[in-house]
Amino acid sequence: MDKKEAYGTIEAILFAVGNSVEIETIATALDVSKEEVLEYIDDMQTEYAKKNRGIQIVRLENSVQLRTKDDYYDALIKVTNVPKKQTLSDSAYEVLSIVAYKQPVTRMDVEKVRGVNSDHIINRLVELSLIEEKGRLNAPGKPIVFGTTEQFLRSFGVASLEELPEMSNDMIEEFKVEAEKEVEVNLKMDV
Amino acid sequence: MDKKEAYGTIEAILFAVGNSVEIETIATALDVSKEEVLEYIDDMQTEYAKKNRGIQIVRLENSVQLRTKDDYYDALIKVTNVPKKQTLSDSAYEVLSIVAYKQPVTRMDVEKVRGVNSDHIINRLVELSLIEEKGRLNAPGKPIVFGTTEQFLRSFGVASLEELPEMSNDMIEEFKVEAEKEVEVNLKMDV
Amino acid sequence: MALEVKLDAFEGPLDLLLHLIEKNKVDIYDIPIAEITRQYMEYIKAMETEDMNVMSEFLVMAATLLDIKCKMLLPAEVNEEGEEEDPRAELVEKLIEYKMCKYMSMELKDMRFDADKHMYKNPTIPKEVLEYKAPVNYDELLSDANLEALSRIFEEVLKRAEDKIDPIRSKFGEIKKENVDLEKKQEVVFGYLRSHKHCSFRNLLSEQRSKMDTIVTFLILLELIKISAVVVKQESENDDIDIECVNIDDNLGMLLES
Repeated sequence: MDKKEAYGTIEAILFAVGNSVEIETIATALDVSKEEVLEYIDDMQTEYAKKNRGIQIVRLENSVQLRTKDDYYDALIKVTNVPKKQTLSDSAYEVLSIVAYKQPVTRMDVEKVRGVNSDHIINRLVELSLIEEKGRLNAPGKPIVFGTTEQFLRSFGVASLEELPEMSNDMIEEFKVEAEKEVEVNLKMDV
Repeated sequence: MDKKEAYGTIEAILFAVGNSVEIETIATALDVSKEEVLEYIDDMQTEYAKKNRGIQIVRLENSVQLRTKDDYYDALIKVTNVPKKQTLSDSAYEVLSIVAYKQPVTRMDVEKVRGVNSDHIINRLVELSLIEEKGRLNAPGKPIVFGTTEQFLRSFGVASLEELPEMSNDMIEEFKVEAEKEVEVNLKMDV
Repeated sequence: MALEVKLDAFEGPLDLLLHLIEKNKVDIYDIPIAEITRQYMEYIKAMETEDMNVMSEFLVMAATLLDIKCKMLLPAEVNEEGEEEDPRAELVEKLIEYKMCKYMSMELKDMRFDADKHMYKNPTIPKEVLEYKAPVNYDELLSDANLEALSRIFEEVLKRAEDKIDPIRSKFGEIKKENVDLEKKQEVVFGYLRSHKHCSFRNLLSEQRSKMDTIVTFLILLELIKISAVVVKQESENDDIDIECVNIDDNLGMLLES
């Protein structure tokens, strides 16, 4: 198979499937190595970046998927029914960030950080496919552990968990100072 | 809007909608005339015809739609039809052996021997061309009778059904003794 | 004070703690728990509702603070490495973690806004591809089978079939359950007639489920006609039957006894 045919095949597959497709699946279908597929996809991404293309390839962990470029969002909303945006409450964002950064986490872990029972929010996030069960912890009661989903990556526009924003050291230091001060203030004895 | 941007927008729209989109809708979204849209689509069709593209624009009356090029169907089949390792279950072997030894048999015959409804397995064996319909029994309801196929002979490497191993004499003897014992028990009960 | 404020800003006890602490950050160096309690009560009053969730959250927070205060009063605990444990360390740790979580959740929120501008496509797999059926690989399918195995399986199946027959019970005749309980049915029909006095046969039947039910109901009606408990009228063939009850109570007792 020559390169151009490979591009065409990958485009055909990604278009028809619509959902994300694993690199490995594509490699099997093309009968080439995974490295070659990744190389092709790199080439294609460069090609898609041109102005006359309306779509792009997005990487999601070990899969790839086609999606529209955000430049065309305004034109698109004139034509298609934009899927209703699921709004999340601030507490849902809190739970989501705990799951994203500390996964795999149990319900208990989330509760410990937030100080309140968060089962309801966790269930809601599972319903929205933003988090999912990732097995059980080998601990008393065999609690379920949760992690983020591919939908999470899509919704937040990152290719992998590594791309999630990191806390800078300065930030952490600042929080530490703040927290210590606050605790200090509270512990002055004068009940 | 320059031409290239128009191409990109049209591609994004057709991609996101998936189904056919009316030329007029596109014209409205792009704020250009229908004639211009048709011109753009002509240009795009030429571009899509190249080998490195996996999709094509098809014209349907007053609409256009993006489709997978049929050249790539084979690759797509490899992605969507992940071949599962096919093996026969133990119960399928049971049904197959009953059909082989007692053919022609009805669904009812198989069920009587096995004690459970085996329709599903029978259908699966027919699908796999290991057994087939051999006509109907001249009995109430005219039930279909099944027998083994040529494929069955080929797969088991025999030229004809006569080559099926006979039941061992020991086995037959054993059944006989058992049956006699049971009859005896029954006779005693009758007295 | 609006209820929404409570939902967003005062979500959990740590949140509440943070909020109250931040309010006092500027000039008050030492805050007694009593003062926090007072402020909290004010807050509750301002809300004009006693929300059990908020109140219990406060109790958790207050208990945590008291716990730490107690630990401060007692001689310092020593951990395995022989270091003095600072009772505040745990709370500091938790606060940092919570602050980070808050911060990250804000970051996520921003990211989502941008990511929402992409659109994806539903699968449109061509019919030809969907309908494709892989050819059967018989070598793989029957890899572990041969004729001897097949005949062995057949013998096992037969043997099992023999074993399944219970030599004694298999000779017993079948006892079938009677589907309609006549006495119960009578009572149901009588009950209906008593409460309706005048009714149509079809309405009476609408309460019956099976064919058997319908037949038994009809037989009961015939019996009632016989003992003159009801009078029936039918205008023409296939018409509804009009049932009128005549001194039904006296007669029914008789019928039930018989």
